[in-house]
Amino acid sequence: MSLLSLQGVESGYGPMQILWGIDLDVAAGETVLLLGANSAGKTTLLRTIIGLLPCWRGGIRFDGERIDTLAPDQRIRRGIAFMSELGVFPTLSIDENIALGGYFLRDAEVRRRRERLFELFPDLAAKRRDAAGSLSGGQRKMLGIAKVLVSEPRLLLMDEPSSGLAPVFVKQVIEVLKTSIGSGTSLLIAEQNVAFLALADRGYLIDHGKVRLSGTRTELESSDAVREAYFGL
Amino acid sequence: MELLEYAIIGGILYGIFFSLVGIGLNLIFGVMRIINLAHGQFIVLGGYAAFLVSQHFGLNPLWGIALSVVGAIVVGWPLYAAVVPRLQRSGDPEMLSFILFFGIGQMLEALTVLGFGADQRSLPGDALGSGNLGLLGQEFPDSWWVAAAVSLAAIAGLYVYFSHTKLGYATRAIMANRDEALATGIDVRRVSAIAFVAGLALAGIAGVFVPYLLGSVSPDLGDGLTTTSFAIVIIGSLGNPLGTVIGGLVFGLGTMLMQTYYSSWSNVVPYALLLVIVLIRPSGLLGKAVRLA
Amino acid sequence: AGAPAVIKIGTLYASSGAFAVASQGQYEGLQFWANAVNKDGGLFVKAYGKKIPVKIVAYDDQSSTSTATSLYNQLITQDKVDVLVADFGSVLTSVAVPLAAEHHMLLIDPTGSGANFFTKKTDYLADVSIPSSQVWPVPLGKFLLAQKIKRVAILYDANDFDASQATTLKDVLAKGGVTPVYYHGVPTSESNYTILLHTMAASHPEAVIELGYPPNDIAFLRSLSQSGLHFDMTFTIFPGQLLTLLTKNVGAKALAYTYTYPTPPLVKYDKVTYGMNTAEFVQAYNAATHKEPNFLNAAGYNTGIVMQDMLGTAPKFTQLDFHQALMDMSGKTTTLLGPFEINANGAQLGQPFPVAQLVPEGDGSKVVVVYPQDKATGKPVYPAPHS
Amino acid sequence: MRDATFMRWARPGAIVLALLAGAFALLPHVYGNQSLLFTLMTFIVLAQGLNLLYGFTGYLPFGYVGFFGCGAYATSLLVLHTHLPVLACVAGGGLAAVSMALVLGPLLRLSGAYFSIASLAASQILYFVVSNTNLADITGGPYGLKIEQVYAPNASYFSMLAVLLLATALAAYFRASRFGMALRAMKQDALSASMAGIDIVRARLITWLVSAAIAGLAGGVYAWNLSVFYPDAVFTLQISVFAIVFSLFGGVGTVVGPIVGAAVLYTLYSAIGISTPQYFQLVYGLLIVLLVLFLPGGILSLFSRRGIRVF
Amino acid sequence: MSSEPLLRLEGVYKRFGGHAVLNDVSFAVGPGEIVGLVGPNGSGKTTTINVISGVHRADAGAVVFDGRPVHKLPTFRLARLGINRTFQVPKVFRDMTVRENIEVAAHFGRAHDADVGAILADIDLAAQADQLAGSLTVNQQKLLDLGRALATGPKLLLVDEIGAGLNPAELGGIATLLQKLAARGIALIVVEHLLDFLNRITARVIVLGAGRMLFEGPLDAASRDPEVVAAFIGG
Ligand SMILES: Nc1ncnc2c1ncn2[C@@H]1O[C@H](COP(=O)(O)OP(=O)(O)OP(=O)(O)O)[C@@H](O)[C@H]1O
Ligand SMILES: Nc1ncnc2c1ncn2[C@@H]1O[C@H](COP(=O)(O)OP(=O)(O)OP(=O)(O)O)[C@@H](O)[C@H]1O
Ligand SMILES: CC(C)C[C@H](N)C(=O)O
Ligand SMILES: [Mg+2]
Ligand SMILES: [Mg+2]
Repeated sequence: MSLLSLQGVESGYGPMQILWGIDLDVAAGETVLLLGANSAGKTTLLRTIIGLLPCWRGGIRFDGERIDTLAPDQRIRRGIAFMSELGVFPTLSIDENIALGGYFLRDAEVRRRRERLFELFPDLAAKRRDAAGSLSGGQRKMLGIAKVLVSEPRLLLMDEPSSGLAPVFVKQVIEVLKTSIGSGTSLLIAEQNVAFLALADRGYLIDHGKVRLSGTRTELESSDAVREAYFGL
Repeated sequence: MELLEYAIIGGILYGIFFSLVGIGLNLIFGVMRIINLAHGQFIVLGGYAAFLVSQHFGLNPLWGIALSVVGAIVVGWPLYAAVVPRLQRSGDPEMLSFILFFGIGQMLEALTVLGFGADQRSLPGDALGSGNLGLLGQEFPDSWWVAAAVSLAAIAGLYVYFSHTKLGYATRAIMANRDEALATGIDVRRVSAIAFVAGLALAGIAGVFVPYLLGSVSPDLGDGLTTTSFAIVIIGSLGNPLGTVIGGLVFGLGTMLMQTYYSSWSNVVPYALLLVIVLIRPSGLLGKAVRLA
Repeated sequence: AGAPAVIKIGTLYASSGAFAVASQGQYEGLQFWANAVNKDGGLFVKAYGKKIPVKIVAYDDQSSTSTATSLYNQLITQDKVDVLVADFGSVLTSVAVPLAAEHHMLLIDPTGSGANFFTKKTDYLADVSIPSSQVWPVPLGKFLLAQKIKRVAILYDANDFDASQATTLKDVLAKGGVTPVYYHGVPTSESNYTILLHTMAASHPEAVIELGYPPNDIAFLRSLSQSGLHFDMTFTIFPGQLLTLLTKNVGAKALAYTYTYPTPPLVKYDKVTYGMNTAEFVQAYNAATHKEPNFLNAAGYNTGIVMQDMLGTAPKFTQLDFHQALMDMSGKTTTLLGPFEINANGAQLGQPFPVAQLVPEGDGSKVVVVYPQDKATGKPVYPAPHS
Repeated sequence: MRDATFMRWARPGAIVLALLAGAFALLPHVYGNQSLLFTLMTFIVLAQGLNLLYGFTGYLPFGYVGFFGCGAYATSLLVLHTHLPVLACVAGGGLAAVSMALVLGPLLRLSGAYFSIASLAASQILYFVVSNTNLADITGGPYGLKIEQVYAPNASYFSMLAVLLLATALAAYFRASRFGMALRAMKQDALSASMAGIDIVRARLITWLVSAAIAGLAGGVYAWNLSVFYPDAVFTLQISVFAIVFSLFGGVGTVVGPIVGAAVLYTLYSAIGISTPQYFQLVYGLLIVLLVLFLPGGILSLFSRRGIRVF
Repeated sequence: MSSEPLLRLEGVYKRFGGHAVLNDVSFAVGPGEIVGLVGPNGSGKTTTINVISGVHRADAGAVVFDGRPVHKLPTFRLARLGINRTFQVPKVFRDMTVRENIEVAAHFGRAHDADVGAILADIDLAAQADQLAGSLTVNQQKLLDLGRALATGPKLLLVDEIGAGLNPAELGGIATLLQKLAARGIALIVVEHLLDFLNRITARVIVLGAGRMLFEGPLDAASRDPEVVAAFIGG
């Protein structure tokens, strides 16, 4: 059974519709990639799943339960986490940012996991008491990743986790994600970096707010549509 | 020399009290970006709460604190629900709140006049202790010490809340980035409502001591208190409770020293200090510069 | 011309702000008078040779001078009132003075006594219910000199009224060779006297005179009673006018042995030439409103009485005739506030206030007039005992 | 290109000016309380002057009244101590406000609430200095000033109308010109605007001075009209608050917004104040609350919501 | 290469708080040249751009542009002189349309010959010209930043991670565009983590590590340099 399942989801901003009937599934333990050109609607889709944007029509189920009318915090309580493209809390320290990622956990547990994450991101550890607002673009990204990982969610939604990261850190992030996958977390990632393809079980190609194509990694890699839209070949 | 010591100790006590006066404003602005122009009127209501418990129920005016807290919940929660979500859905909540709370302030002032009359009300002078407590040989009315102690306790409470509780982190997270707070799973509405009510409750608690520190309470004190609160909060930096304490101390000491030596200029001091401080440190004494690019 | 159906009396009051209590008192006194007159079929207007009812047109200026300006304008230009009565006190009266002159209206000024209103001859201003501050503090100054008090501390609020009180007092003292050891003005909004009291104490005064409005006096007296300081003599203005308000707010204990200007009804005038005497007024007011009248009620009523006399004698219904009528009454009239005496500048030179001490009695305090000699009902307790 | 945008706004600008001039020239014949009309104009001017700064740059000066008071005092002192004609004294009032704004220029380094409160502090300082007893010989201190010798309700009425037209014309210029576009860009992102080649310090300073000048002129004419006033009558924060509330209520960043906002709210204010004085504040406060809740974008949002672009 | 470089950094230092972010950075760029600026996150790339474009002032050292020191000039003067940039976190005028965003810069950047239509076409936002900038995606906003910069007629363009978050197809488009700009004689400093992308547009890179210059030279040599590999590329 799928952990996350979307049927005919439509959504947008104000009067402007962006998503036009998206069907999508993520099974437990699975890693799914969202591909698609600039402004195809990937971010919009993730924001709708977590509840930052209202779902106009269609349904979203998590673990069998309808969640599309729940407030974001209710969805997150059920085990979903979302990493946004740019967001951190600039006036809070790095420590506090990560602590908030584990908002629903016990403090001791948060502290334990935080120390583990600091081993992965020594840059963050060195600046742990500084305000997140002073970080460089890539450092913020790392913080964003650490912040969602700390909650060890059942389903992790990530919006472009690697953009702006130096190659050395992209490799590290992939390693970390592999570990999470190993411990049973499902992933839905909007990502453009080819390196992430290796991580995925399946993928969806989004185009103008619709699913243009879906399939396993190998199917996608050999699809002409993907080769054209994605690699420009 | 004796006058100097007296002014310094008095300034500290007075300043600590004024930290409490300002802190509710800071909380509400920080969390909701709402300019509570009715802050002073809420403080005045606290003063009347103390008046009510002491004149009508014969209790110690300190029970006004409890009444203020209850009042803040009873009034603040529905007010929050009626007003804040609507504001936040609008284009520019910060500015809209300015007009809205101006209106609320007008109403509160009118209601206090209708309810309690326009005249000054004061409280039994000895209800908070009739003596004079001394420090370094300088004596101040007991009520000043009680006010300072309660203020310190309230501010310490707020500090602990901010820096050591989940809810406090969440509150600051909302201050920092509302969207990201939503995305992190914080129940923004609940946390904001709590902050709103807490802000009003703190204003009310400060109000309980107004009849002692300012001689009496009357409906028209509101605007002046709002202005002073703004100055104090800005001196110390928005969103920072410790800053507000420093702001209060700057205000209290400045006023008292000036009153001792150049009494006719004493009201200029807090504002002159504010100007100097923000020109040197554009986001207040404890403010941090933000990265632009 | 045909007689109007009603005489329109235009005035303002403050329902909120610094002057609310006093202003409302004055307004209620005026209303009390109007009700009484109307019950009697109106007031006699000489110009029309008959009784005409009065109607008060009143707006709320909220103690703000700018609001007051446009409301006085409203009264003059829109409501076209027949008689213009100022709101309480110098501050709210001041903006009406030039307006009235400009529109050639006689401004009946009940309680605005600031000395600088009365610096030149005018037909459009008359202070009717309170002595001008040029003469008012004279008894206090003489009392201090008579007591041989050399070290006087004067703290006044910087407004027309209190400042001219302070100036006059200082001048009287100077003539007796006394220079104040402390003489400072503070903003009228001052509410914190703790430090000021200590600074004054540092000048070792034998008498401390605080000249303010009610909120100032309350804050001052409370601070004094909480400060642990004690002065041999303390003087404030408003216990003598609003004794109930002050007692309620500062407590009888804090008022014990302090001095003030006692005003009617605390002092009484028996023989009057017009209207009720002080005791009758107290009784009638009590009967009508079930409240003890204070000075401002009396002043409001007195304003009505003076207008009644004025309209009853003015031969023509014009502002200049009204003014002339008042001038004619001057020196020949005594009301519940005492002898009515007005000069060409509009200043009230009669209705003097003595100096009294509040001596504890039971739960409250007794007013003992201590100066001038011919009015005295007792001797001052000086220095004031520690309570 | 410049001409195209300019012409697009020249017509509505002229219409608004003509309507204002016509309305306020005729109103005294219809409604006799000229002082109320005068005050109404004063508040429209202040709302518009504040709009010039806040509506176009996002700097909200709580202490806007400081310039008003500065203009009032400078004008009166010139009347008292020089033999200049009144209008020259009023111009002097405007100039004084501009000089004050120049001195306070460094405040523009601040942003958001810090700027708002710092400007408030500056206006309070001005107020306390002007009303200080020790300066009574120069400023009249707390006892205010009297310039009855030049009292002229009609002349001052029409002078205020002139200031009103000036303020409105300036707003129309801001709305229509490239300069206005630069201001809008700065308001949204100052750093990007300076990367676009805009001298943000200069543009902001100009706007600040212009806005101060309007308040200063208004203060001068106001003092002239009152001819007797206390420091608190021209420095009360109520004036700032009214200017802000009125212009926000109408809709900032537009030309007609502040005019409509001030006209509606001030008329309500005086109507309620005169007819139901007892509950005046309550009714007024309630009205404002309801209007904000149900018309959050200001009155003009009624139009812009329907896609009509408001001038 | 021309004899006189367009831009020269001479021993630039910058600290924030106690932290030295740029430590003796010196390099030069000639007209029409594309230089890659790479380095691990937090190594000071954006700060370098901030210093050149006048957002921050260097604590020590000099920035020389067109033969004159410019490190004390305010940003808008630099923009008018011909230095412009994009932002890593895009900063558009959100409540103005895409077209207006560019028009403002065209007018105030003193490049009166700027062709707004051509710029819109270059950055591929012609279809969105009348949309509010705030409704663009982050990546589109970065392009709009570039358009705003182009409208001022720059001689030197600092591009901060414009490719992050783009897929290979889109990166190809950007690469072509940047090369086109260089061909017009605009000098470019391109901050980018994607080495393949850089490889397509330039041979010369500068590698920063913790605020110091680790390497300057051809990209393929950089990717063999052990220090660079350890700090930036990873094993
Ligand atoms: N806040 C907003 N208001 C209005 N429209 C928006 C908003 N945010 C995004 N859009 C529009 O929604 C569409 C889809 O945007 P979305 O951010 O989902 O794209 P994306 O697939 O994530 O693109 P990218 O790869 O650039 O991140 C775009 O056309 C964009 O202009
Ligand atoms: N305004 C500032 N205040 C405090 N620290 C800052 C500031 N700007 C930059 N820093 C610090 O300087 C260092 C370099 O930042 P910079 O943004 O230049 O890095 P970068 O090389 O651009 O990194 P990235 O690839 O992640 O964008 C970082 O450690 C950052 O935290
Ligand atoms: C009742 C009085 C004390 C008022 C005072 N005469 C004044 O001018 O304000
Ligand atoms: Mg996206
Ligand atoms: Mg960077």
